[in-house]
Amino acid sequence: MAKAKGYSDPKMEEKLRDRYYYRTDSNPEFSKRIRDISQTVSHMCYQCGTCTGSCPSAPRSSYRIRLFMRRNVMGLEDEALTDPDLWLCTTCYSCTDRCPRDIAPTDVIMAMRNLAAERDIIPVNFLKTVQAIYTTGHGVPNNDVNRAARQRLGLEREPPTVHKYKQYLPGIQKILDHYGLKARADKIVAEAEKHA
Amino acid sequence: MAEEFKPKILGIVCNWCSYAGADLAGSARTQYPPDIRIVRMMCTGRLDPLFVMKAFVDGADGVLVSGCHFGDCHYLEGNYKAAKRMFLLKSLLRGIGIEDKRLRMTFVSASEGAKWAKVVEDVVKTIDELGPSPLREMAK
Amino acid sequence: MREYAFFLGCIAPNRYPGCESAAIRTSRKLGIELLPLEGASCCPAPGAFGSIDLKIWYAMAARNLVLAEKMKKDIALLCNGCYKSIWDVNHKLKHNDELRDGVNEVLKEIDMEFKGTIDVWHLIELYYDPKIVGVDKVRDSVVHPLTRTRIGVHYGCHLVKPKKEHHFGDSENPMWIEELVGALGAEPIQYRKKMQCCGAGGGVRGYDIAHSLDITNEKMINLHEAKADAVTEVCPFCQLQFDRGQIEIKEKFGKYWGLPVLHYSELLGLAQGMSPAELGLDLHAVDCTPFLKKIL
Amino acid sequence: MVDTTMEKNPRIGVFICHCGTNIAGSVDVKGLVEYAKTLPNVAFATDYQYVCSTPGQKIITDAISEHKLTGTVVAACSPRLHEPTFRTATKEGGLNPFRFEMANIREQNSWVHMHDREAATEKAKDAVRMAVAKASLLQDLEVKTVPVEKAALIVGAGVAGMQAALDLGNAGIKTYLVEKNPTIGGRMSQLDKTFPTLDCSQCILTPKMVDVYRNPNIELMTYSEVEAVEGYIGNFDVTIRKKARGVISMEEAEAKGIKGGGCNGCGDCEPVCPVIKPNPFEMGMKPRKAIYIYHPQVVPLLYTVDFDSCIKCGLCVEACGEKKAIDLEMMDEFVKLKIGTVIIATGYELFPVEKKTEWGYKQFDNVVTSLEFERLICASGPTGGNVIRPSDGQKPKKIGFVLCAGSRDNTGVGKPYCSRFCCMYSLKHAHQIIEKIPGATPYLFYMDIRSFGKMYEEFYYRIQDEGAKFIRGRVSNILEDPATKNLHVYTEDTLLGRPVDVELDMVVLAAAVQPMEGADTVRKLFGVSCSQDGWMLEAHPKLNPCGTTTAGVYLAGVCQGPKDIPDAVAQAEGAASVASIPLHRGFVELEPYFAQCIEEKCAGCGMCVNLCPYQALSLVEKEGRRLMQVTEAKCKGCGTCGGFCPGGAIWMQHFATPQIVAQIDAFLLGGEQ
Repeated sequence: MAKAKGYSDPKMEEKLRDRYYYRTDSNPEFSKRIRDISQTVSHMCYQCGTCTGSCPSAPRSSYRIRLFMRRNVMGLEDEALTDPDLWLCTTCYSCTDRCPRDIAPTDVIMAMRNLAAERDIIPVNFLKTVQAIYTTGHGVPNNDVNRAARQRLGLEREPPTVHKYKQYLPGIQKILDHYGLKARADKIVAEAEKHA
Repeated sequence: MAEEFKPKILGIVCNWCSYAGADLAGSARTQYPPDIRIVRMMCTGRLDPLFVMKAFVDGADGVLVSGCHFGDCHYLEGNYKAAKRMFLLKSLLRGIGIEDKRLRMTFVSASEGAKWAKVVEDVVKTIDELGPSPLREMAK
Repeated sequence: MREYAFFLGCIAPNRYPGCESAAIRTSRKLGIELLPLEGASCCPAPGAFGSIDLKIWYAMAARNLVLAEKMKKDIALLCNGCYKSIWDVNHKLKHNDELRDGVNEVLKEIDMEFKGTIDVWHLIELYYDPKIVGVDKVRDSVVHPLTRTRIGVHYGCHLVKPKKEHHFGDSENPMWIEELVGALGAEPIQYRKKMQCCGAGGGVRGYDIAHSLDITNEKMINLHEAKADAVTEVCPFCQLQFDRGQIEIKEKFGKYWGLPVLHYSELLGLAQGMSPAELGLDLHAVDCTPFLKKIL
Repeated sequence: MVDTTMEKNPRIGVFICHCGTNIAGSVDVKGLVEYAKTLPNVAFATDYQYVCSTPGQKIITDAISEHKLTGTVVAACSPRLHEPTFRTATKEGGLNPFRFEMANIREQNSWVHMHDREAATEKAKDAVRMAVAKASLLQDLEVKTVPVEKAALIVGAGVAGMQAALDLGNAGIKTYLVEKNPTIGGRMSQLDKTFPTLDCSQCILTPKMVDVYRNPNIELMTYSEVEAVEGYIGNFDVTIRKKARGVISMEEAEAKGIKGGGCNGCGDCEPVCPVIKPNPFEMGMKPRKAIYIYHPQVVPLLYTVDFDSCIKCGLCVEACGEKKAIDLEMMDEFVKLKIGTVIIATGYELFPVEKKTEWGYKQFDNVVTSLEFERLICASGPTGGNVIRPSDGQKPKKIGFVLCAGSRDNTGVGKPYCSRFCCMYSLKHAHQIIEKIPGATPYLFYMDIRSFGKMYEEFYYRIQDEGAKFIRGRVSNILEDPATKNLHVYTEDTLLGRPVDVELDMVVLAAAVQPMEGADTVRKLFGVSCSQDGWMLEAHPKLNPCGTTTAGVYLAGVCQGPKDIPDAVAQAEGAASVASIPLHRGFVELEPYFAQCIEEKCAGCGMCVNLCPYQALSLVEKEGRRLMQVTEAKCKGCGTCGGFCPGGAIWMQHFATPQIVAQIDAFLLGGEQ
């Protein structure tokens, strides 16, 4: 994975990239951290492919959950965390239900996403949900059309959640701030929008 | 129109190796041409030259003798004895105007089912190429 | 009357308010009083928050749980996504001291503490449970049977899967929601890949909408093949994906299925005699009229 | 006096088997029955679904009396399968069992011409016609019974041979256990731990070795080899070569009148010996002297002089002193044994994996075989159980295990078969290095993990859990870094779909196994066949896995094919059980296919006498002329004499010339013309 070869054409550089698996690529700690976060025996995968066979995303993309399980076992951290396919898991848990080794591959994917997020690799849509919750307490907040509809149905315009009881919002924000999530989200989203 | 040539081939095989090998070809469902009929003996050492000559006189187009590999004979050395007789028989056949390729000896062990099928295929091919035995033609 | 703290989540109150009102009114007829859980937030979305940092997910969900603990009421909810967050986090925190201590450390900053004193239920399981409601009682509440309708059931993933952690039994071909649909007088039908995901979860809807809709489209093909008049689910997020998704499928792939999508509370509301207007069915993206014509 | 008379008016019954659809699927059975009815001498013909079934056999027995049959023909499977069954049925019907002939229309017909019904039916008709022709000429024959010598011989004293010997010895049978090495124990004694239980191999084996040594019915013959075999089941005459050991035991010394003498294993001789050789027990990784024992637990505890390297300096004799145990002039001795049944348990050795040059064994210091690794990790081994790199004595941290090293290889260099236990011992090796070297990582390069035995898959799970790395890909080659002597292992991680270059400290090749050197000689001495892959051939892979085609000779352990210890021991117990049957019965029945002399035709030329491989024929003086005479007990019925006799004076019972000629004539002359 390493070893840039110095071609000026990035397509050529990618095509002729050294694909050997070197010790330098792999991080044995990666697998351990995955195990800690996912709370599943992620290292026990024997690569049967049941997961990929169960996966609703696999037949319509290059996403192979088995491959991520393999990268986990071999400690191929960079490869796993920078692969855009990582975000195609719908977390349907079909693989988890059928895994013969009793591993929860879905939770392994979630753990990998957590580790990717540590490196600020997070798709923007995830962060926009964070921002919405920070400002309103809801990932999908109320709007005027809906307020009108609610009224029509005999409900209060604002649901009896943090929407109505706004005194709870600071508490929510405090939790998110505890992790510095809002600041990170703002930063990453701003950067992405700058590039777009 | 000439009738299609269906060769008549006699196989003389020993009980311990080639017959068992032929059985194994069956168990493995290895398909081969159906033009051979088998006479089983305990050992190819039993091969009396008379049997081969009788077969050709009766109109056989070919004779296959098949036994154990050298050194693996169930009776130590019967197959050597049979092999020796093959030289005699082949020269006799040539003497009376029969191509000596019509007589063949092979060594097929009990574990060589696939080889047995190959041997039969090969023998049938040889006889097919040679056509009917001259003796059979004469008898007509 | 059994009383529960009603956890609304986001999509039901803010996109399909008919679900919310239907749930409250139909449950009442079945002996369940749903009380407002004041100050509840987003569960938070398991795909989005779980992916970013599970610790934040635990803490945010725990805050909602503590609100109910303070009410001394079990939580009832009507969304599989909420179920995943609220049920799972409640379960995990109850059984993992280390996790709980970590969460409580954060909650302390807002003067809260997770104690683990309540349970979390999906409304549909309360309906099915003979000790609470039961299929017979549901059937008895029907005044307007939904006869002559063929309804496909979409269980959704986070309710039954992973089966080992949850308590709904087999996740390959469960039939219990079909029983509840049958109790309404409708014909529950079987279709290919019934248990396949709606396509929205895990943040995929936001990350790659075409990919997500392609999964939805497969569901639509299969439901169409089985000649479904409508599909019912127990998750407003699945409902959003199926309902608005069909409009998006039309825009992106050019195929319009027009299959009505109804939350089970809405179906139950219809069967108990609520009008389509009372259920806000006009708020659905896909026109429910063809289905309603069949039953009215 | 030989009886050559044959039935004048034969009445043959023909029974054609459907064998479900096995035969009927490819042969027109009904048509075949109708055809059989038209054949000369056929008095009755019928068909049945399964003739070998009880009702099927009853059809035969009933038909014999009802139709006054003189012979029976069953057209069904191979006679090698059901000939005994139908002979019994024929006998129960009141006929001599040898008046039965079988036509093979399954293995050699319906199964090999599955899609040519017409040709298969034609072939079946010919086969039935030939069988009827022979059956018409069959005679009554009497089975011969011969007594059995109540003694067993076991060749090879590895764990299989030892187990078989113990079973037979404990059953009260005199058992000779012959071992070519100076000690018993075999391969298992070289192993450190056994999978999946991780029992110490020596610890569980040594008590067995002692039991063998102490068993009063077992006569241990170490440092000995089978030299010659004559005779047949129940009556083998076996010659054993007792190789000159150069050392006498205490018993032998006492017999010689040397009081308190003989080797007591004190080892005083060893340090004084000036000759140093590699110890084969330690795979050459530890030295031994010209006078040596393999290891401290040898049974019997007797030193051995390696006369190939001994310089006869006499220092050891001096050191031995009054015990007078060492005799540097000793010669090989030959012992003749009378044996009833034989078990062969010659075991295996590793395939010379250096032939697969791409893996660099014997080129690179740090590439070792699995057996070398066993010794390296064994506490009693050359390093005292410290795994070290051969190149520099350092502890390896990353060790590669190359599975299928020479197995599943169709190049002709390696072996086409699966060696069956390499997966499991490699898993065990992986476990051992994790356990013994803190921080070490084993890398297993595999194609499939075949963990088929009881608790094996669980063991695989455990090793994976312990942190072994599994890379699914066959190692393409291994290169050495000349500076560090580290090894670069190349393969494809087929699961990632990318090439792999892993730098390792040491590589262990799980080499394929092959039959033990010299096993072929033993095999041929006893007339046992071998399978395509060189392992000894069992009589039937499923139903007679311990027997061979030579009556009275049985197989145990890896000599028959790769097996792990439980399978080898199980087969040894099976072999001991079948080998004991004739010994307990006390007699065996011989098929009466003997040669007989037709005296009026015999010219007394004596050419047949030398042809017989069993010395069963001799010339005798009778009524003033020389005649050949057959010793029936020695004749095995091969017919080599009968095939040669220029005067046609030899009558091969059941394969007599008129019977065979009738078959040939029936085939070629009795057809549709």
